[in-house]
Amino acid sequence: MATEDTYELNIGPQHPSTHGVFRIKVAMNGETIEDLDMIVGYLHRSMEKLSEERTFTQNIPFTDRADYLAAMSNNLGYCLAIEKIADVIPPQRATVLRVIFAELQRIASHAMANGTLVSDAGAWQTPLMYMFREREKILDLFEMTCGARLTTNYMRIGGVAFEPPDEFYAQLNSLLGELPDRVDEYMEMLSENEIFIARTKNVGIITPEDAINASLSGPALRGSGVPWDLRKAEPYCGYEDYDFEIPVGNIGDSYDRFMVRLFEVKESVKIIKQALNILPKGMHKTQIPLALRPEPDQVYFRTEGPRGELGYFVITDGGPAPYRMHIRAPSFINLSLLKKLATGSSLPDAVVTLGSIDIVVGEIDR
Amino acid sequence: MVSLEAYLLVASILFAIGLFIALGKRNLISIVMGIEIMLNAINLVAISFARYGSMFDNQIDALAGHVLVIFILTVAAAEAAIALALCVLVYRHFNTINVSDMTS
Amino acid sequence: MIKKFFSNTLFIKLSIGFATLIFLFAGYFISKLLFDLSVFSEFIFNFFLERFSYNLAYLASSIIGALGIISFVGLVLLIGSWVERRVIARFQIRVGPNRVGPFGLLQPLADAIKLMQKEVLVPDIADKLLFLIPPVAIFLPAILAWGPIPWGPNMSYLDINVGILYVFAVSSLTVPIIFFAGWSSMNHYALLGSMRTVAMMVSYEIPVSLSLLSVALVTGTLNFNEIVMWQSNNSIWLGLFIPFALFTFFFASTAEINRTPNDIAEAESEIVAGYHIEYSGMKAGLFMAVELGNAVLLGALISSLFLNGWFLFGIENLVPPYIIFITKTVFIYLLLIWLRATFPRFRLDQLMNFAWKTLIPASIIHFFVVAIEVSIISNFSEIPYLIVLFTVINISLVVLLAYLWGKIFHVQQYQPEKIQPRFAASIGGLEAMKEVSSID
Amino acid sequence: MIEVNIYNAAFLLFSMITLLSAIGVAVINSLMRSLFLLIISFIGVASLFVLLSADFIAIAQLLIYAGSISILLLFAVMLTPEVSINNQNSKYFLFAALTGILFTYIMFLFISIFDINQLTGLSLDKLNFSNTIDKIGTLLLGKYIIAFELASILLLFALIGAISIVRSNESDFNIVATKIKGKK
Repeated sequence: MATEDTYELNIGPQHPSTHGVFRIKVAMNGETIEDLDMIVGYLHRSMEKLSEERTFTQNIPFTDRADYLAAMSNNLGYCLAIEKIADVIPPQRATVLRVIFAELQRIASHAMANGTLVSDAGAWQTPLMYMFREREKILDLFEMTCGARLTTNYMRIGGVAFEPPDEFYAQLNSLLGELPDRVDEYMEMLSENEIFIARTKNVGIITPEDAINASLSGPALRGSGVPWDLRKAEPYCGYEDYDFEIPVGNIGDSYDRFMVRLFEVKESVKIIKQALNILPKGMHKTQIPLALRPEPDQVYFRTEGPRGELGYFVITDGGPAPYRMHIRAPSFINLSLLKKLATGSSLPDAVVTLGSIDIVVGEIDR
Repeated sequence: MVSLEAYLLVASILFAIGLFIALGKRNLISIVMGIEIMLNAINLVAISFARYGSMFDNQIDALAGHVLVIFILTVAAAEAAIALALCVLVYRHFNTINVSDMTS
Repeated sequence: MIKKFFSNTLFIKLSIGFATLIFLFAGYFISKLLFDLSVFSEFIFNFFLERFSYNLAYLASSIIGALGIISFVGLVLLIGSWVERRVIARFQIRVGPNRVGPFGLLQPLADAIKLMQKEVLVPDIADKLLFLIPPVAIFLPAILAWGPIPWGPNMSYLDINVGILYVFAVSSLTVPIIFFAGWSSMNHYALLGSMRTVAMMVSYEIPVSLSLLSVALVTGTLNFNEIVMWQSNNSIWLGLFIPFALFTFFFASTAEINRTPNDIAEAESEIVAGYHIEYSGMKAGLFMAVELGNAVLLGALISSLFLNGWFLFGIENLVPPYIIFITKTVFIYLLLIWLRATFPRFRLDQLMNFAWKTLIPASIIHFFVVAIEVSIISNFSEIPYLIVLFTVINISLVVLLAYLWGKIFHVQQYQPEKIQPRFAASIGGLEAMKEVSSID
Repeated sequence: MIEVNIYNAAFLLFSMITLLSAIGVAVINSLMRSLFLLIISFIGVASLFVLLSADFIAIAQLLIYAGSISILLLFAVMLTPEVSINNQNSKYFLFAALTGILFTYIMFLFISIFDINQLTGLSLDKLNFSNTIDKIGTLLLGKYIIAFELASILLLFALIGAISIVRSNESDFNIVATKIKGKK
């Protein structure tokens, strides 16, 4: 890879801005990246193979560990896939609760993504800490409900595991009241900051054609100006009943991806408010057989996770465990464009681009 | 008070070392370094004569040696820039800056 | 009963009041006693001169003065890192170090002990000699540059006529040291960091020198004491008279000492730690200590060159002047911490462009403007308040130019409403996706 | 016999630093290490200038030699990688050493026959000036103004020349090279 004019540099597996154990082998000419190889697999835990040995319910904790920053969304995607293949219909209350938790998780995940992006651009962790403030409150809500902050394991096939306690709603309402102000605060702090604009504007531009050809999804796709959101395109969990907008970027640079995430937080707040209004009374879970044995079939179910299209492809053979399960990890697919984006750019720009694509290594390696 | 002799001694030894480096090294950059050391020795001589000279009537003339050193510094900076640019150019062409390799 | 009294809030208030009174009285007497520290060094000098030779007296007084400066710098390094971490923690809605000692004050000490216990790793392919020298050698310029700083009247260690040039020359010695640190590590990150440092420092030395040149031009001297005296004689702060020089010096110096927003030499998110990536234990700690010391040194330089040193509207007659000087220094240091806690980092090419295409031409033009003003002032010295007039003109010019610069170059280009995301509904919903052509 | 005082001790120390590090530059085989020693030698010479009460020149030496020319050398070394790291002697080094020793010997002879009594430096003490900067400035912009202007032009040309030499592409170089060969 390295030629006579270049030298080799290993970004990672231990590097502050690869967000985990992810390695990029770069051929550099001075400060310019000439060529790069992405090497994944340092966090591989072979979830997809392991899940063939466990029952459908036992597989839910694995999905927590795939995208460990968006455990709720991953739970949701998996449970919806299994419910579709096993013809389980969750009660209405469970569906609305799922929407609330998935959107809360989206806010938490976007806060983390934007905070680390600003840290990658060189801010000394102050915006990260600010964004952690909201994330902490959301994680508190998770802990109150299901006892865990990060690996929630909350969704079940046919509903959710627990009913949220009474004080949950009060705290959630106060959080929803202050979140739009917080988002405005970040916009004030960063979106008009000269240095931040200089670092992210026109850096790592993804054209809409490239984005679609590389099968990008999530904020990385919408930052390029392509209005594609599975919550609108293929609604699940009754998303068609909620009134919300899809923010899309202008030219597809890192700044646009950052701003799309900030705007999506506001939209998620709107969704949660509506969901709280229509939250019906009733059961939070249906009774399903202890060992669920769906008919031999295959299903691909996709949901809109915080990082994009999160798909679960499950094949069953009539047994209590999936015959084969595959996770379409949005980070992994979004990452595939990094080589094109970073080649020819400088090292700091590549770092910002990587941060704006927002990868989670647990999901890439599974 | 050290006498002028001591300074001249130090300067001449320094000059000799610079001469040895400039003549006896293979590397072009080393040769430039040797020349810089020689210029340093000359500066030392000029300044020590300016300090110990007794033929001056007024203050201005006593500092003529300092002015000489300033000009030497200027020339040294210019010379270093040009010489090192030439080194880089020679390296690009011959892929070496070894003097004895270039003659063959 | 007694126990109840001691837990009474009234008792606590009373004792706090007494303590404050005692503290004020003690502070008054101590400040009277320690008003001019140069008395002590003179006493030592005379003591040795009477009993021993001149040489010994000279040596003793110079060593004592150097020890004074070194102990101050050591104190700064000990408290400074605590201050920095604590203040940045406040910015980041955290508490900061609060476990070791009262308010966590002993945290730097604990850190130092921890760093000393750590193993010093030397890479196998490193140039061992050059690898081991820089962490120690980098202290030399950092300490030496404190020499001509005027702490108060009669209180500068090196009262030399080339003070500004001396500080400038000595601080330029850090460049090769940092380069050798990076090169000898035989690590690509370290090499990148050291080459970045060298390129940055060489570029930003020019604006620094030009701003210092305009200071020398206005005051007509290179001596720190005389610069401070000039400001108090003309009752104007140089930072107000030539605000652009202050800005240039401040910005370029942050680039020279690797502080945010210009800390690209050790950008931790890009090249991890830059030139000191391979250093471990106390050797890395030394590099960080020098960085902190340099930040405080920058504060001292700015407060003596631009903020009138130890003078503060007559307060210098009441409290010891060096206290005022240190207060100003700490103020600048806090400003640096504020910058560090707030801003992201520039990119290397952006900084280089700014230095060569904006800062250096602007500094040269500014230098000419200052030269014209100074010649006018010296030729019409009978007119009063000419300096004040030019101060007003200079400040308004700088503000106007900054406003115009922002107006022309950036705000137009990046108007917030133009670069904000749109909503999908406004561009036709999901149907708009079909307009994206040429899908293979 | 030389008197023991601060001045003499400082002279001994600084001249030892200068000479030993210069010898190190000549002896050590690693170019980077010899560059490091060269910087120390420059600093030693600057310290000797301080002893000779030339404060401005000492600072200028520090700025230009230790701060700038060393950086230029560093850049040159970094732009000519790998092959340039060694600092070995050429086959002429015996000849060079002989030349150096001969030169030193001749200088010894000169110094020994020099009538040193005229040059005591005491008369300069009588001139009694504390500040060399303004005097040097007066000289540079008065008596030596033409030389000063010429020096500035020389610097400018050197700057432009260095840039144009390094930036020139291979074909330009070939022209220059053929001209040089033709002269041979």
